[in-house]
Amino acid sequence: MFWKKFLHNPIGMIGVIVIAMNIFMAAFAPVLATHNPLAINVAQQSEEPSAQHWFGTDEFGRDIYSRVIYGSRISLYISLFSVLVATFLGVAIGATSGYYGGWMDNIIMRIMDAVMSFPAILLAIGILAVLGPNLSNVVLALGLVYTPRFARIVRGSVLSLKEKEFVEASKAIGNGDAFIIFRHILPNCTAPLIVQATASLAYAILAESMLSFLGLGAPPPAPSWGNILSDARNFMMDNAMMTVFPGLAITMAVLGFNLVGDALRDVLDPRLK
Amino acid sequence: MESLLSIENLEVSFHTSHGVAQAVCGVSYDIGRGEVLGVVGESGSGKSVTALSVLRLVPYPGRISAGRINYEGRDLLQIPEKQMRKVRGDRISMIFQEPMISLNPAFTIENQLTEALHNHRKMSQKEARERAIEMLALVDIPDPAKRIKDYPHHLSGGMRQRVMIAEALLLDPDVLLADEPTTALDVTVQAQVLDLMHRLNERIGTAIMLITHNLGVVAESARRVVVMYCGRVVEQGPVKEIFEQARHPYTQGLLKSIPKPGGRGKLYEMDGIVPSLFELPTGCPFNPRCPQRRPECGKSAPPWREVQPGHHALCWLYA
Amino acid sequence: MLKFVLKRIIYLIPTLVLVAALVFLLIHMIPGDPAAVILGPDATAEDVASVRQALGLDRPLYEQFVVWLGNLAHGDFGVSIHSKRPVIDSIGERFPVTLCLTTLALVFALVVALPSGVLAAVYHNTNKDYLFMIGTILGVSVPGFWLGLMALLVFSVQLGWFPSTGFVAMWEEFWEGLRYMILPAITLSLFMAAVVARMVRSSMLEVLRLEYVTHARAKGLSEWKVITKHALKNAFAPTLTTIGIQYGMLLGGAVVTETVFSLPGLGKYLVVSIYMRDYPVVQGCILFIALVYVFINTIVDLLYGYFDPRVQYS
Amino acid sequence: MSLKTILKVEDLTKYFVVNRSLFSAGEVVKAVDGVSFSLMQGETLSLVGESGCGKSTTGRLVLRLIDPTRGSVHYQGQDIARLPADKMRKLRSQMQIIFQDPWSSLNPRMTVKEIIGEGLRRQPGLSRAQRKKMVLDMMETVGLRPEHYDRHPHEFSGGQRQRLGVARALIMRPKLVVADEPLSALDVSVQAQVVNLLARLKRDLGLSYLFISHDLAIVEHISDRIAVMYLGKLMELASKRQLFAQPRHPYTQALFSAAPTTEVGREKKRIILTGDVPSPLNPPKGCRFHTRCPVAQEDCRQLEPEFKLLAPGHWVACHHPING
Repeated sequence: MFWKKFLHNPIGMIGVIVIAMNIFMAAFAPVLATHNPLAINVAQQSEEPSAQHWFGTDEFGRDIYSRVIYGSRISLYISLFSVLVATFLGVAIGATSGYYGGWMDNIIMRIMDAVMSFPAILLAIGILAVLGPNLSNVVLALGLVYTPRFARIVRGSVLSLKEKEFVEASKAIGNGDAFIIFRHILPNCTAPLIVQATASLAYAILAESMLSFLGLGAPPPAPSWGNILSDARNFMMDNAMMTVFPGLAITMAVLGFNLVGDALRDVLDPRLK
Repeated sequence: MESLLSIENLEVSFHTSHGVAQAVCGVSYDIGRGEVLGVVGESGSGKSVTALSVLRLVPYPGRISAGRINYEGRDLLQIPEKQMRKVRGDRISMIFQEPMISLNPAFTIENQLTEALHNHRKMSQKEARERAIEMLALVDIPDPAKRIKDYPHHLSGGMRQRVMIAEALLLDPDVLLADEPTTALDVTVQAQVLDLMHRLNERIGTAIMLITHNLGVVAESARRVVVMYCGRVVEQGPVKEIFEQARHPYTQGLLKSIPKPGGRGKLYEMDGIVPSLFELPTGCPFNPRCPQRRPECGKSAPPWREVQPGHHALCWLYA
Repeated sequence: MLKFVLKRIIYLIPTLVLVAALVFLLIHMIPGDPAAVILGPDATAEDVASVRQALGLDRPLYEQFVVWLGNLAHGDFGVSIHSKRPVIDSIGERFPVTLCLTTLALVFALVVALPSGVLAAVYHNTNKDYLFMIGTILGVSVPGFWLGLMALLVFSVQLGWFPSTGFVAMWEEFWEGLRYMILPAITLSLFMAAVVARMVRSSMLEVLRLEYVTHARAKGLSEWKVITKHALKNAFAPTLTTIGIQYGMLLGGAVVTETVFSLPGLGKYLVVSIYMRDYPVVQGCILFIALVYVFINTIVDLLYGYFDPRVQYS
Repeated sequence: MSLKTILKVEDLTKYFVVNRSLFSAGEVVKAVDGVSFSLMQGETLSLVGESGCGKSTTGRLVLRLIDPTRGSVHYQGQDIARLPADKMRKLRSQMQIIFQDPWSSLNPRMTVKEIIGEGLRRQPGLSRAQRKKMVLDMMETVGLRPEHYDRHPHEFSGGQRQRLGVARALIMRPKLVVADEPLSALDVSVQAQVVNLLARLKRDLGLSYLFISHDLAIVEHISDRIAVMYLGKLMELASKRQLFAQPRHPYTQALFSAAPTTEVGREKKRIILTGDVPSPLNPPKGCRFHTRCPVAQEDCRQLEPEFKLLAPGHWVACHHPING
C-alpha cells in the first residue's frame, strides 16, 4: 500500500536516485577519485578544470574533484549519525513524556522548549566552540540540537494516540503500559517520524557544511564540502571554479533528501498534499 | 404548487486518482415556492453534492458534467459566474451540517453577517448592523446586540446554527438549502432548530430543501420527500405516502430497518452495504441488495414511473 | 486581550531562566579547567589561579549561576578576555548590523513568499503550482552561504555592481549602506522564503477546503474576497509560527553570511571570538541572540492571538 | 432472567481538571457526579442523554479505564474501583467495551487476526493452532468471513469494522459489555445488522450490556431498563415500559418528545426546551436541569433533588415529578 504509492511518486523516485548516487559516491570514493584528496602538489596550485583535474585544484594543488567525492563520506556520516542520535533520544524522551504526562512531562517539555529557543545552528556552534571541532562532536552537537523536534513530534502523536479507542481497548483486554507503547503507540508514530527524519537529514547536511565552513566541523585538511568552500573563499579571485563544485555537491545531497521527504509527506500525510 | 427551482438530469462526477466517481447520476426534482422538501439518503447518496451543484459550489475534483438547474427562467449552470454570485446568498442560500466549522473562527458574528448584506445591497454599516441584530432576534438569540460582537467560538453549537440560519435568511431568499442542519446537534436542540425553521418558513415564505439522513426529521418536517441512493433519486412523493406506502424496495427496507416504538425482537436487516461510487453495480445500483430483484435489474437502468399521482419510483417493479 | 498578553509575558520567565541556564552549563562543559583553556598552554599557575578567581570559578556551580544570573539582570554580560571591554558594549556595537541584515532578509523573504504561496494554492495542481514547488524545493536545498559566495563572485567581483570589501552602516548612509546589505540579505533570505512560501501554500490549501470557505462562497462573495478575507487570515496563523521559527534560521544563518561577506555583525564577532577562545564573549553572543529569538517568538505568539482569536481563551 | 446483580455502582463520581497550567489551578469539570445504579445478569441497561452528560465517562469508569474521583463499582461483589492494578488486569477479560468510532477503535497497523487475537496473548497454555481456531470461530460468530483473517481494518466498511470491534471484545468471554454508542457512526441501513448481532450475542452468550446511546428509538428497542443522564447526574431510571409509558422527570419527557419519529401526521405534543445544555464546567446550582425546565420552581434553583424511588423500580431526581 505504502510502497505502491511511494513508487508511483515521480518526485520521490528522483529523490531516491539522487540519494543513491550520493551513497554510491561515498561508498566507492576510492574508486571514483582520481587523486589522493589530501595529496599536496605545489606544482599545480589553483588550476582551472582540465582533463587531469576535472574540477581544478586548490591553493595546495589538491585535486578538487577527488576532495568533493570524499566529502560525501563526511557529509553522509555526520547527517546519518546525528539524525540517529536525535531520533533515538527524541523517541525515548517524547514517548515517556507524552505517555506518563504529569509534572515530569512538564519539566521535560520546558527543557525541550528552552533548547528550541536557540537558533539550531547557533546552539551547534556553541557546543562545538566548547567541545572543539571534530567529527564525533559535530554528530553529538547536531544530534542534541535536533532532539527536541523529534521529542515534540513523538510526544504529540503519543498524546493523540493514547486517547484513541484502540489503546483503551488494549487496556480493557488487560495489557500493560509497555505492551501498549510498543505495540499500539510507537508503530503509529512512524509516519511523522520518518518525515521528520528525512527533513532533518537534509538540514543536517546543510548544517554540517556551514559548521565546517566556519572551521567548526571536520578539522582541515579533511575534505569536507564546507572546508573546500572555506579554502575557496580565500582564493576566490584566483580560482572561481573552486567554489562551484562543492556547492553543487551540497545542493544535490540536500535536494535528494528533500525530494524524498516531500514524497513521503504526500504519501504518509495526504492531508497536506 | 408553482415550481420555483427545478433540477433536470444533473450529473456530477469526481475525477480522482482512484478513478471516476459518479456522485450524481441523472437527478431531477423540483421545489415549489414556500415548500419544505425533504431529501433523504445515506452517505454517498449524492444528496449534498446535488445541493452544492445548485449553487455551483461542487468542490474540486468534482465536475458538473450535464444537466440544467432552472430558476426564474434561467439555467443556473449556464449564467456567468458574476451573475451566479448575485444568486448565491441572496436568492438561494445554504446552511451546513457542522455549525462548529461553517462560521469563520477569525471574524466576529457582526462581521460575517453584515458582510453578506454589504455584498448584495448598498447600505451603511449601521443599517446592516441593525438588520443583522433584528435577524438574530428573529432566530431567538437572546441579547442579540451583545452577541453580535462575539466570535463563533463563544457560542454553543445550537447558537451557531441559529446564527447560520439568521445569516442565510438576511436577504429573504427564495430557497434555503439546509444540508444536515441538525445532525451535529443534540436531540433537544435539534427540536428547537427544526421548530425555528418551520416558523420562519411560514413567516417569511422561504422554501426549504431539508437534506438529511434522519428519516424521523423528514417525516416530521417535510411535505414532499425525495429519496436518494447512489447518486440517483429512487423515489419521490408526498411524505405520507412515502412513509406509509413506500414503493421502492430501498425505501421500504430503510423504513423497516429502523426500530418502531414498542417493537422488540429482530429488526429487519438490509443485505450488504452501500456500494462504493467507484464500483457501482450495473443496472439498478440497488439490485445486489434488493430482496425483489428481477433478471432485468442487473442489466439495464430501471425506468422512472409514476406509481400514484405525484408519487414516482425508479424501479423495474413498476415498468 | 490584556490578560492574554500578560499571561504570555509571565510564561516567558521560566523559558528565559532555562535558556540562561543552558548557556551557563554549556560554557561549563569545557573539558578541563576553563581558566587554563582560556589562557592557553603558556600560562603560569598564578595566571590560571587569578583568572579562576576573576571568573568566580572557585565557587560552587549553583552559586556561580546565581551570581551570573544576577549580573545578567543588570545587563552585565561579563568582560571580554581579549579586549577587556564589557561584552554587552561590543554586542551593542555589532548587533545593529545583524538586525539590519536579518530584518532586510525577513522583508525580502515575506515579499516573495506570501504572494507566491497564496498564488500557488489558488493555482493548485496546475503548471504554475508545479513550477512553484520546484522553485521552493531548490530554495530549501541550496546552501545560502554558497549562494552568497557565488553572488559575491558574479555581482561584486565580476560585474562590480556591489562593493566586495569594506562596510558602510545603513544608519549612517542609507543608500550606500543598502548596497552592502543587498546581496547578503537576499542570499540569507532564500531558505526562509522557500519554507514560508510552502507553509503559506499548504495552510491555504488546508483552509480553502474547510466548510466556512464554502459557506463564504455560498454567501455570494467573490473569489478574491473569499481568498483575501476568509482564507488568508486563517491560513496566516500557522504561517506566523513558521515565520517566527524561521527568524531563528536567519539569526543562525547570519553567523555564516556575515563571515562570507565580512560584515561586522554579531555573528562574525562570535566566530572570531571562538577562534580566540574568548569564552565570555562567546557566551554573551549566544545568549544575546537566543534572547532576541525568544523575544521575536513572543511577539509572534501575541500576533497569533489576533489572527486566531480562539487561542486567547484557551 | 436471573435476578443476580452483576454490577452495582454507587455514588460514582469523576471530576476532570482542565486548563491547568503553571500559573493556574485549572477548572473542574464535573463529568460524572454521584451516579448510582445496578445491572442485573443478562440485562441490558441503557444510559441515554445528550452530549456532555457524562454517559461515556460513566462507561469507562465502570470498566475502570479511568479512575473515579469518588464512589464504588462492585463487580460481582468486589469493589473494582479500589482494586490494585495487577488484580484488576486479571479481571479485565470479564468486562469488555465496544466503541463508537469504527475508525479510531482499530489499530490501523494490525491485521484482523492480530486485533481479535490480541486478548488471547495473555491467556496461558494456548497453542498457535488453538488460538487461530478461536479467532476464526469468533469471526464466524460476528459474521466475518475466514478470508478476512489477514486483512487490515482499512479494507472494511464501517459495519464490518464494528463487527471486528465486537469480536475483539467477545473473544475474551466477558460477562459484562459496555457498548458506547456502537451504532451512531453507521449508516441507517447497516445499523439494524449490528443491533441484531448484539441482541443475538447477548442471548447466546448470556451477556449483560451497559448500552450507551443517544438514539431513543434504538434504546427503546434494545433495553430492559433505561437510565437518563443530564450534566453528570442521573435524572430518572426505570424499566423501559414504565419510562416510555409514563416519564416522571420533565427532562425525560422533553427528551422523548423531541426525538423525531417516522410516524407521519400524528399530532404529537412537543415540548421545546429553551437554551442549550449548560457547560459541565459550571453546572447550575440546585437541580441541574432547572435552567431549562418548563416546570421549575423556586426550590429547584436552591436545592438539589435526591434520586429517590417513586414507584417500584422507578427512580427519579425531581422536586416536582410529573403527574405524581
